[in-house]
Amino acid sequence: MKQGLTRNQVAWRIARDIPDGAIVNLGIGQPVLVANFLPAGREIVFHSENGILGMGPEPPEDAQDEDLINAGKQPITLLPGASICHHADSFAMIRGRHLDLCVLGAFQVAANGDLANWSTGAEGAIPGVGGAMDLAVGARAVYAMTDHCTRRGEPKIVARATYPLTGRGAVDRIYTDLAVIDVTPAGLAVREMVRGLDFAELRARTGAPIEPADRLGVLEAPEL
Amino acid sequence: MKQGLTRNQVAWRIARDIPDGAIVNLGIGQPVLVANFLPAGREIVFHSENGILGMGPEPPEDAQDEDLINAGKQPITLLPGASICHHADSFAMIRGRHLDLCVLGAFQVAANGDLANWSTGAEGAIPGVGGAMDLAVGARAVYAMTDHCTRRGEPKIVARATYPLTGRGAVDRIYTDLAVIDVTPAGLAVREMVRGLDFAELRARTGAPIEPADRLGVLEAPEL
Amino acid sequence: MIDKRVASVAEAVADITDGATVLIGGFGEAGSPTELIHALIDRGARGLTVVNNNAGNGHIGLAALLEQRRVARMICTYPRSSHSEAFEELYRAGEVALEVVPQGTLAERLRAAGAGIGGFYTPTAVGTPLGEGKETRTIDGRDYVLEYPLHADFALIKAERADRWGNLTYRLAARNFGPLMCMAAETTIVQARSLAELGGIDPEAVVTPGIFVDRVVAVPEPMSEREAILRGDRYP
Amino acid sequence: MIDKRVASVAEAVADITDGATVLIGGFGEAGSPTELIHALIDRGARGLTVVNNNAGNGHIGLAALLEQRRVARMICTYPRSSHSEAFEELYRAGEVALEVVPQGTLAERLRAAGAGIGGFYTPTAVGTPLGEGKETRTIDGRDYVLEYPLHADFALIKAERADRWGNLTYRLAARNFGPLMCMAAETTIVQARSLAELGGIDPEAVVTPGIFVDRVVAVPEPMSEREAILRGDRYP
Repeated sequence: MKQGLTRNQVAWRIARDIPDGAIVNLGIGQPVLVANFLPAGREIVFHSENGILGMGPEPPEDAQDEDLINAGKQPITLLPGASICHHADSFAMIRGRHLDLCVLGAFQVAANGDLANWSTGAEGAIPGVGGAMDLAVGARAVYAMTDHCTRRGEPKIVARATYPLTGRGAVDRIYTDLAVIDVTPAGLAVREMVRGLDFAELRARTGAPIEPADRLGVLEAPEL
Repeated sequence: MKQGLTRNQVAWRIARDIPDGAIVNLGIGQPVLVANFLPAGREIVFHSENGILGMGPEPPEDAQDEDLINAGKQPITLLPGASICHHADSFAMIRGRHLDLCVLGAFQVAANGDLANWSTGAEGAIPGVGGAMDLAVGARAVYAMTDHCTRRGEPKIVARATYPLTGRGAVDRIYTDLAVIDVTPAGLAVREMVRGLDFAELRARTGAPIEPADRLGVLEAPEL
Repeated sequence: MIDKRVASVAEAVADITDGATVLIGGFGEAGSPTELIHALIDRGARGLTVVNNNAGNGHIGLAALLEQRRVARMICTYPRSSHSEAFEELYRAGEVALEVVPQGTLAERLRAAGAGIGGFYTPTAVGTPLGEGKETRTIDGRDYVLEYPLHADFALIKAERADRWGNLTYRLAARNFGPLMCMAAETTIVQARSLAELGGIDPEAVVTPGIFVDRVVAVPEPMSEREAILRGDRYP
Repeated sequence: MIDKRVASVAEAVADITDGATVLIGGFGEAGSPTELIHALIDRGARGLTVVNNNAGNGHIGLAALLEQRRVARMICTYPRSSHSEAFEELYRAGEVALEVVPQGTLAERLRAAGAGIGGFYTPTAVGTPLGEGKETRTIDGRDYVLEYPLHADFALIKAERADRWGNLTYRLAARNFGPLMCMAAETTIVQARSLAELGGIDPEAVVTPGIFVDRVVAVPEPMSEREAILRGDRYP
């Protein structure tokens, strides 16, 4: 039995939590899926580290422009209201706490919000950080989007991160295929959990102490 | 007998030393006169602290524009090739050592190049510094343009500045109505002196030790 | 929907309260948000800390705000000018405090506030009274003083065009401190000569991206400071 | 007369010597000064320190410079990409050193170099391996690391339009690091798709003022990195 949400469904769930008018950066990888599921009627402004505010969707191949790409190096469009700036101004937006929200992938999220998403620290791997550390420290809210466990079943939500950190105490909320979890000063508080899982099972799959939030909802999403 | 140069003549003398292609900031007050005497055939770019590069002369009254003024709040024009930037970029040009030259007025210049030009330190005076401290520390070369002595006959070139400093060791060369003097690690070296003055007289009017440079020229200028 | 347009200058400044720190754009007569300042006078907030390059001219705008005794403290680079008698009188009477900051340092402190920089080392003012008491450091043989970001509650800015996302352009030398102050304030309030449709400003021509702007109000024919001073205008 | 135009890319890079630090603009396929890099390969300088957001793609431009063993050290934010095998091979073979810098810190270090800032405190990388060994400081309750300016000998930049004073515009997201690198290098060399008459660029539209530019060379039809990679192009 497939118990958890698909990545598209997690993206859909995150999209529901982005308020109208928010300025948002979607990290490279899974987080970019969030843009596909924005609820109708909300005007969301997407920021891309390479100097773009007001990024629109990928254009058809015959309308692509090499000078118009996002931080993931993918072709994009500009929406009416978009603006272009240089990298120092773009990261001023990030570091200066002007972004409402950033959604980042994660290797590990620790109980205190520590985020590891740039390096496994593996011997011989080629390091590369891009803008992740700036986003982790700068966005007003950081949502981590991640599978609850690795393919080998190891928890990605951990008591202490063992991978090299991207940012200390960076994450405000974690969205996984199994649950939505707030990082609070008192610890990890589960706001939503998928149907068919009991809290003990969720605990077993989580590498850090978790408690249900005051109101524990159901994490669900339409077929996507 | 009028012995020294007029302010216009000093401005003319300074203008002769500005090479073709130089990017120059002229401080508020006497230094702005320099722009009136540029030798023909030299293309000089004038910078103004309030975000203007490529400043042109004052326009006729009926062509003045309140949004086009210089750091002295006077109406200006833009030359072909001019650009507009904000204050942080404008002072990046200054502080980052991109200006070739700045000409500043002076209350005092000390033998070590210390410049005092923003405050007499008088009780009750209202302080105001503008961009003078940035220019003093940032321009690749700083020329001081000043009367050799105050109206009361006190030397403005001094062993140690007694007025509050604008910048330490800022001045590279001093142009007065009587002499052109280089500030060197070995002390003040007089490059040019007006006719009709002997070196002992110049010494008497100067509050710091001076020596003639290897070649002591005549400071002279046409009637202006 | 994102719509930062507000209907009036009064509405635009309605939440500026006593004791606020307010950045006011402009350099000389270029870029002064005079109508927003007058709305602030009408609003009545007192005990303000005001940041501007200068300290007002004549008896309108910032000078009028000062004359109405609303400003407890001025942070500026050069308070004196040919028409700065309003500030000068108050200063001599001890009714307004003054902090003088070198112009490039003021610009950089505003940018640092907007860019999330905790502090920076500048060579400006080293060895001068304005560098006194500041932490100093020698880096690669050059001396620097440590300066801190200058955050503010509000910014009042004059722009040329604006759209409903808050994207701005400025006219000529009226740009000056505008882009920096927009970044540095918690709430940035802009008067623009004209409002553009969304998409009506070329993305490459936007000088201040809307992310730095909170409210936009149209003031199609802003007062000329020069003419107001010549006429001897007073506000209110 | 000021005339920063040079006749060829070869002439533009003729004084780049062994061991130089070279900033190379561009982010992904947008803004790479590929023709200038190829001229640098022809020029023959070795032992270079190169700063770029990435570390080259395919076998042209920066990737080709790497493959020709001209680069001793890369400073970048993200060396890996779908076509970064040139760098990866050299790195694994120990033939090129790598310094990884967070992207915002790289941008800010370049700006600091251009703006005469001696150092700055950034919250980015605090508590991470990239913050290790750096001086830290708590300011107003937030932790920061001290970062220093990143000066360079040369910058190679791709612009859209340029005039003989060196004023530049950029096209869309090809702007990226260009304006910062122009400020940070001792000598800034620009390839522009077109040259404008002096006065042909609106003063308000200039993105990089000519003061930050030393040489301009026209490259009217710059190579498309994407197409070159699809074709499997190699340089030389």
